[in-house]
Amino acid sequence: MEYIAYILIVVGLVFFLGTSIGLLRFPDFYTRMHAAGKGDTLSTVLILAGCIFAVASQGEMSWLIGLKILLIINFVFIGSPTATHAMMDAGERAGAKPWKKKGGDK
Amino acid sequence: MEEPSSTIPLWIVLISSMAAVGITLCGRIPNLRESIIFLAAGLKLTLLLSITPEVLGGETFAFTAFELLPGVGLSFNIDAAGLLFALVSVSLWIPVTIYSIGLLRTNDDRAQTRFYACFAIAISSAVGVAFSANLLTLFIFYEILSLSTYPLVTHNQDDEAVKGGRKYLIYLLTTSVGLALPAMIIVYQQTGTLDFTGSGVFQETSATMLTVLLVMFLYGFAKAGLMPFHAWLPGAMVAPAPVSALLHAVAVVKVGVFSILRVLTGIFGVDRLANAPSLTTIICILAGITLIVASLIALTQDNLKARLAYSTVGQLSYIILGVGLASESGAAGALLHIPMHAVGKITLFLCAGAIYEACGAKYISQMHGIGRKIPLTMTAFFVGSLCVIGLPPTGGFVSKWHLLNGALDSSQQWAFAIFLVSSLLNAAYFLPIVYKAFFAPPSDEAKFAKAAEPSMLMVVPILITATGCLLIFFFSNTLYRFAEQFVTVYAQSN
Amino acid sequence: MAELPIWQYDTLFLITVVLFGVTALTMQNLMSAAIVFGAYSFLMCLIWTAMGAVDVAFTEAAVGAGVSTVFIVATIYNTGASAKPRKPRVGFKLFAGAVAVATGAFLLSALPDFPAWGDPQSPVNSTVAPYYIENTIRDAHVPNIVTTVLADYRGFDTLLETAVVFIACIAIYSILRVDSAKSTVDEPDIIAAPPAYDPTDSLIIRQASRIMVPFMQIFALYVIAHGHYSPGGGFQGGVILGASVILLCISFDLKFVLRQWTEKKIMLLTALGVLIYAAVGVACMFMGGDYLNYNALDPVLPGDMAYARYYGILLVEIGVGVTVMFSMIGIYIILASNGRFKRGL
Amino acid sequence: MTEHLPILIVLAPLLGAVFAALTSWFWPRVSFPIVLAGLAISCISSLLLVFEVPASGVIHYQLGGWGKQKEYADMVVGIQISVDYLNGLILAAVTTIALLTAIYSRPTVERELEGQQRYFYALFSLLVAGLLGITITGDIFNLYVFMEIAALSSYALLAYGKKRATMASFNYLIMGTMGACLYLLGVGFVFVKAGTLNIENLSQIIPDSLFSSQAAFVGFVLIIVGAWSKMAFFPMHGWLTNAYTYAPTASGALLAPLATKVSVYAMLRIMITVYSIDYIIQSPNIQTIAILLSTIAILVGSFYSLTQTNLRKIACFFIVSEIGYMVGGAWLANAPGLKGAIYHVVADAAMTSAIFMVIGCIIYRLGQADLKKLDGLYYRMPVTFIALVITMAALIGVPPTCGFFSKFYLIQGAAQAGTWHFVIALLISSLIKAIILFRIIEIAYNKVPNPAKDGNETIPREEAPLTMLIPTALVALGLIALGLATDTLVTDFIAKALPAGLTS
Amino acid sequence: MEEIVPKFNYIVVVILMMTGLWSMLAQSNLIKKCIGMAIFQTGIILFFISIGAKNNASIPIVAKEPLGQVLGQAHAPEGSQPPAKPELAAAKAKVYPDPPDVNKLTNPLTQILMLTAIVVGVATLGVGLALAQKVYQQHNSFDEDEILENQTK
Repeated sequence: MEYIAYILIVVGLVFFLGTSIGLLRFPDFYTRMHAAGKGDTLSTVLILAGCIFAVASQGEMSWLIGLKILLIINFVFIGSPTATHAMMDAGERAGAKPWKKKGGDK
Repeated sequence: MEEPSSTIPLWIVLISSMAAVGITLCGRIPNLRESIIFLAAGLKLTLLLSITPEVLGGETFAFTAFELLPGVGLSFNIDAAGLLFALVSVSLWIPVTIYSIGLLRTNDDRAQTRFYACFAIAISSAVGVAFSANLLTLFIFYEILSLSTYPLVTHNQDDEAVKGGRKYLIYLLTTSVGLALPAMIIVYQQTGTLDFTGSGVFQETSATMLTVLLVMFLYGFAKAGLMPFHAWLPGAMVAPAPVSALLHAVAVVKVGVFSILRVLTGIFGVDRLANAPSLTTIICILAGITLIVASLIALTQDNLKARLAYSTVGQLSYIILGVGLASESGAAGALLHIPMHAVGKITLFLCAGAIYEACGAKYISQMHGIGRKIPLTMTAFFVGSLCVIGLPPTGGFVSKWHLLNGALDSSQQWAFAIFLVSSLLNAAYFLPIVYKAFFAPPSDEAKFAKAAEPSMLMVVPILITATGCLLIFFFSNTLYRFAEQFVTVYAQSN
Repeated sequence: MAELPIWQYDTLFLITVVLFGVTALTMQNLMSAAIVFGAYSFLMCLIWTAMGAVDVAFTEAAVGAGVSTVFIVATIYNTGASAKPRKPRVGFKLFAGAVAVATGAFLLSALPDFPAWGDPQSPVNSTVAPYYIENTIRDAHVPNIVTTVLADYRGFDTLLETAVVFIACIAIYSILRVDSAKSTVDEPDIIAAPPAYDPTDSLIIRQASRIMVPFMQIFALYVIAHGHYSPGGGFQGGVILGASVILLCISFDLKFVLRQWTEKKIMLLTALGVLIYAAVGVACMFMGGDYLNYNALDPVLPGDMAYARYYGILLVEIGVGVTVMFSMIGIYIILASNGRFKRGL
Repeated sequence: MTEHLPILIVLAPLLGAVFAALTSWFWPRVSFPIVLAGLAISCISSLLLVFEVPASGVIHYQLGGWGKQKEYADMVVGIQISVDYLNGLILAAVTTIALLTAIYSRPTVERELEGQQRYFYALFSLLVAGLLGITITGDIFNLYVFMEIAALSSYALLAYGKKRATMASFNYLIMGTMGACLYLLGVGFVFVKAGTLNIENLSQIIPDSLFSSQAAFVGFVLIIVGAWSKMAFFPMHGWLTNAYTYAPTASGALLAPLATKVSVYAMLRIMITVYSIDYIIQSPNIQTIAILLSTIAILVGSFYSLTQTNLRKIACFFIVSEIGYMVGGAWLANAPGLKGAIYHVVADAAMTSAIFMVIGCIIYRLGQADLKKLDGLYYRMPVTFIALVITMAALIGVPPTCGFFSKFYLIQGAAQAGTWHFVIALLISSLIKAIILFRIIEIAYNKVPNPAKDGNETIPREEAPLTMLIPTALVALGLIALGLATDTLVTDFIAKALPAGLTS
Repeated sequence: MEEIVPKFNYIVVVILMMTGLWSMLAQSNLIKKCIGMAIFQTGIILFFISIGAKNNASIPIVAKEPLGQVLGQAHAPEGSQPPAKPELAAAKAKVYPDPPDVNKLTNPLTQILMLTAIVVGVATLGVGLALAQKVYQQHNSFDEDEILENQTK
C-alpha cells in the first residue's frame, strides 16, 4: 500500500514541477494557463490519491478519511479547470493576443 | 462647630434669591414685582436686626448646609463683621431699589425684570460672602456674585456696555480662577482645612510660601480693586447709575475687600500678621501705592463717574491698609470704613445718575452752575463728598479717625502720612465740583434751561442716603460696638 | 495524528509569509494586491496548522483567505481604482517608518524575557490551559477542546463575537445601503469601472458551480454538526455556507440569488442567529443557572449534566452558523452591488 | 432575579438591539421603544447595583458558571464580570446618560436621517452595550471584544453624517483599530508572562512575580498606548475632532461623552487593578512622560478651541483637553490626583453630554451652530442658552458645579506631586474656556436681534421640542447636583475605589 | 544566535506587525490601509498561536472517543435537579479514569482567543472597505491626499 502511495505522490510532484516550469517558460497567457490548468489539476489529483493509500492502513476509521479525500479530489477536478476556463475567457475578452511564431512572444 | 447650629443664616441668604424667583415669575406685573423686592428687603433687614443683639453679645450663629469636600462644607457663621457688612448691603438695597424704580420707569427701560432679579441674586450672594464660615463657601458666593452682576453691567447692551462687561468679567474671573483658586487649593493641601479661625490655619508653612499665598490672595480677589487689577472698575461704570452704585459702593467692591479682610484675619490669623512684619509691609506697600496713585488719577478725570470710580479704588485701599496695620484700632477703622464709605459713595453715585437724568451732563466741565437748578441733589452730593473725604459731621470722619489711630499705634508714621495726603487729594477732587456747581456761571444756558430735579423716586433715596451719612456720624458708637466685637481677636492675640 | 515538530520547518514558511505580506503592500495594482493578500492568508493557515491550531487555520482559510479577499475584490471591482500615489510624500513615509521601527525595537526589547518557542512549561501553557485539556471531556463530553472552550468556558466571548459579525453586517448596511429611488449619491456606472469579465454568460461556470454548491453546503453543515469531534464549528461552517451562496452570486447573477434571498430575509436571519445564541443563555438564566450555564438546561435535554453542555454547545453553534452565513452573504451583496441590492459582481 | 443584575446591564441593550433590528423590518415603529426599554432596564439594574456595592462588597458574576478552580490555583477558567466601587459609579453614569441621550435623540434622528434610520437605534444600543461591557467585564480579552463592539458600531454611527463624515469615520477606524490591536498585543505580552486573562487573578500574579519582567512592562505600555489612541490622547487626537464634528447630532451626543470616558476607565482599571499603583510609581519615566503629554494635550486642546468658530468643533477640542485632565490626574498616582481623575470621568461625561445636547438643540432650531451666527440666542431659546452657560461654567470650573471640584482635586494632587506645569495647564485651559464663554454670552445674549431692540417680547420663543429640551435641562442641572454631591461621591465611592495603599 | 533561533517566531511577528502598522500610517491608499490593518491583525494572531504552541504536541482534540462508553449512561430522569458538584465529579471519574496528558495537546486557549480575533478582524475589514467604497462614491478616488484636497476645496 505505502509504495503505491509513494509512487503516486512522486508522480504528482513531477507533474507539479512541469506545471511550474511551464508557467514560467511558456510564451503567452494562454499557453501558461494551459500548463497551469492541466498540470495543476492532474498533479493535485495524483497526490491526493496517494494520500488515500497512505491513510488506508491507519485504523478502522480510515475509510472515512478516504471518502473525504475523494470528495476533495472531486472538488479539485471540477473547480480547477473551471477556474482556468474563466481566466482564459476573461483574458480573451481583455484582449490578450495569442502567440504566433513569427509575431514573437508579446 | 460646637455652637448651636441655627438655620437663620441660610434663610437670610436665601430670602433674596427666593425674591429673585418671585420677581422673574411675576415680571409681567411691575407693581407686584417691586413690592416683592421691598418685602424681601424688609424681611431680611428685620431678621438681621433681630439677631444683632445676640451677635453683639458675642454669640455666633453657625450653620452647615452639607459637606462639599471632606472637612469643608457649605457652612455659614455670623459674626460681628459679617453682620455689619450684611446690614450695610441690605439696608442700602432699599434706597437703591427705590432709585432704580424711578430711573427705569421714567425712561421705561427694557428687561427690568432681569435687572431686579440679578440685583436680588447679587445681594444674596453678597450676604453669603459676609456669612461664609470658610474659604470655599466664600469663593462660591464670590463667583456667583461675579456672574450675577454681569447682566447688570451690560444692562444697556450696546457696544460700550459689552466692552465694559467683557473687561469686568475677564478681570474678575481671571484673577479669581487664576490666583485665588490655586491659593485656596494650596491652603487646603497644606493644612487640610479652609475654616476661618481667629488664630489662622497655618502650622508649619514656610515663610516664602506664606508670602506667595498672601500676594495671590490680595490680587486674586480683584474685586478689591488693588492696582494693577483695578481697571475693571472704571470700565464697569457704563452700567446704569443704581448698578454702579451697587457695584462701586456696596456689594461688589466691598465683597472683594471683605474677602481679603476675612482671609487675612481668618486664614493667616491676626497674631501671625502682627508677628510677621514682612507680610504686613507687603500689604501696606501695595495698598499705599494704590491709594495715592488712584487719588492722583481721579484728579485728572473729567468724567464724573470715572472720577468716582477711581476714588473708590483709593478708598478700598484704606480698608486693606487698615487691616494690614495689624493693630486693634486699625482693624476697627477698616471695618468701620466699610459702611461709612458705602453710604458716602452710594450717595455720590446716585447723585451722578440724578445729574445725568436731570440735565444730561456726564462731564464735570459741563456741570458749572447746575447747583441752582437741582439744589437738593447737589447738596446731597456735597454731603456725600464730605463723607468720603472724611470730614465731620459725616461718618467718614469716624472711620478715618480710627485708621489714623491705628497707623500711630502700629507706629507706622508713613501710613499716617499716606492717609492724610490722600484725604487731601479726596478733598481736592471733590470739593471743586460742588463749588463750581453752585457758584460758577453755567457752562451753557440753553442746555440747562429746562433742567429740573428728577422724579421724586430718585431724589428721595438720595436724600435718605445723604442723611444716612450724617446719622452714622452721630450713631457711630453703635457701629463701633461691632468693631469692638470684631477686634476682640486682636485683644486676645496680643 | 502525527507529532508536529515545530520550528525547524516553519522558519521557511515564516520568511515566505513576510515576503508575501510586503509584496501585497507594495503592489501598485490593487486587484493583484488583494490576490497576493489571499495567498498570504493561505500561507498563514499552513503555519498555524503546523503549530497545531487547526481550528484557527480552518477559520483563517475560510475567512481570511476566502471571504475577506472576496470582499476586497468586490470593493475594487465596484471602484476600479489602482494605487497610483499622486504625491510621493516621502518624508511622511520615512517618519512613519521610524515610528514603526521604534515600536518594533521596543517590542523586541522584551525578547529575552519570552519563553522559548514551543516550551510546554511556559506560563501560558501551564496556568489555566491545563484545566481545559484535562476537564473538557468530563465537563461536556466534547473531544474537541477548542469547541468546548469556545462555546462553553468562554462562551460569552463567542456570543459577543457573533454580535460583532452581526454589527459589521448592519453597520455596512447602514453605511452603504441606498434606495435607488431616493438616492442622493449618483450611481457610479459599473461599466466605467470595466469588469474584465462578466461570468454570468458562461455555461461551463454555471454548471460547475451548480455541481459544487450542494457539496459545499453539505460539507458546511457537516462542519457545524461535527465540530464537537473534529476541527470546525459554527464559524467555519457558517462562512462556508456563506461562501457557497457568494459563489452563486458570482457565477450566476446577483439577481439570481436575490430572487431566493431577499434583502429582508438575509438581514432578518442575521439578527436571528444572535438571538438564538442569546436566547439559549437567557433560557439558562430562567432555569436557575448563571447566564450561558448549560447545566441548567439539563432537565429539558437528554443525557446527564455533561450532555446538557454538549447540546447547549450544539445549539449556540447553530446560532453562530446562521448569523455568520447570512452576514457574509449580506456584506458581500452590499459591497458588490454598491449598496443597491440590485445588480453587481 | 437580582443575582443576574450584572449580566442584565450588558444583555438588555444587546437584546434590545437585536429585537430592534428584527422588528425594524416589519414593525419599525416599535424598534425605538424596544431599545429604550433595554436601556432603561440596564440603567435601573446598574443603579440598583451601585447601591448594593457598599452593602455586599465587590459583586462577581461567573458567566457559564465557570468560576475559580481550587485545584488549579484558584484560576478563573471562565469569564467573570464584576462590579466594584470604581466601575459601579461609571456604569451608573454611562447608563443614565445613554438613556437620556436616547430620549433626546429621537427628533434629531427623524429629521437628520430621513429614510436611512433603519438600524440607527440598533447600533446605538449596541454601542451602549459595548461601552457597558468594557466597564463591567473582568477579563482583559473580553474587554478587547467589547472594545471592538463599541468601535464597530460607532464607526457606523459616525458615518451616518454628511459628506466629510465618511472620511473622518474611516480615519477613526484606522486609528481605533490600531489602538485595539496595540491593546490586544499588550494583552498578549501580559498573557505570555501571567498565563491568565482574568483581572482578579492578574491582580494577584503581577504584583507577586512580574514587577521586574520586561515583557510585562512592554505589555503595560502597549495597553496604555492602545487605550490612549482610543481616547484620543494628545499625539493620537487627530481623528476625534472631525469624526465628532461631522457626525449626526444623536451620534455625537452619545459618543462624545461616553466613548472616550470609558476608555479612560479601561486605562484606570489596568493601572489601578491589574498593575498596582506601586508599579507606576516604580516606573517614573513613563509617569513623567504621561503627565507631560497630558499637559501638552490640555494646552493644545484649549488653544485650538480658541481658533474655531463651530461650536461642535470647539466642544471636540474641549474633549481633547479634558482627556488631558483625566490622564494626567491618573498618572499623578497619588490619592487626590486619582480621586480627581475618577471624579472627572463622571463629571466630564455629564459635562460633555450636556454641551453636545445643547449644541444639538441649537442645530435643531437654527440649522447650524456657528459661534458668529448665534445672535440673540438667549431671546430665542432661553432655556437652552442657560443650560449652555451652566455647562460652560462647569467646564471652566465655577463652583458649585462639578467641574470645580474635579479641578480642585486635580490641582491638589498636582500640588502634592509638585508637577506645577500641570497646574498651570489646568488653569490656562479653564481661562481659555472662560474666554469662549464670554464670546458666547456677548454674541448670544448681548447682540439683541433687530426686531427686539425695543423690548424682547417681540422675539419668537422657539425652543427645541420638549423631548430634547427636558433631557438637556436635566443633564445641565445634574452638573450642579453632581457638584453638591461631591462629598458623598468621593467619600463613599471614589475613596474606596482607590487601592488600599492610597486611601489617604 | 542561541537567543534568536528558539524565538525566531517573535521576530517574524514583530516584523509583520510593523509592516502592517507602517502601512496603516503611511500608505495614502485606503485599500492599502485596510490590507495593512489585516496584516497587522494576522501578525498578532500569529503571535498568540506561537505562544500557545508546544513541541511534539498534537492538535487539541482528545483522541479517545467518549461516545461509545457513555451511551450506556442512565439518562437523567425528567425534572431531576442538577446533582451537587462532588457526586458529579465522582460520576465523571467513573466514566473517564485518566485525563489526557497536558503536554501532548497544544494550548486551546490561545486558539479560542484568536478565533475571536480573526472574526473581529474580518468584521473590521468589511466595515473599513464599506467606508472606503462610500468615500470613493463621494470623491471618486482612494487616494487620501486627493480626498483631502476635494474636501478643502
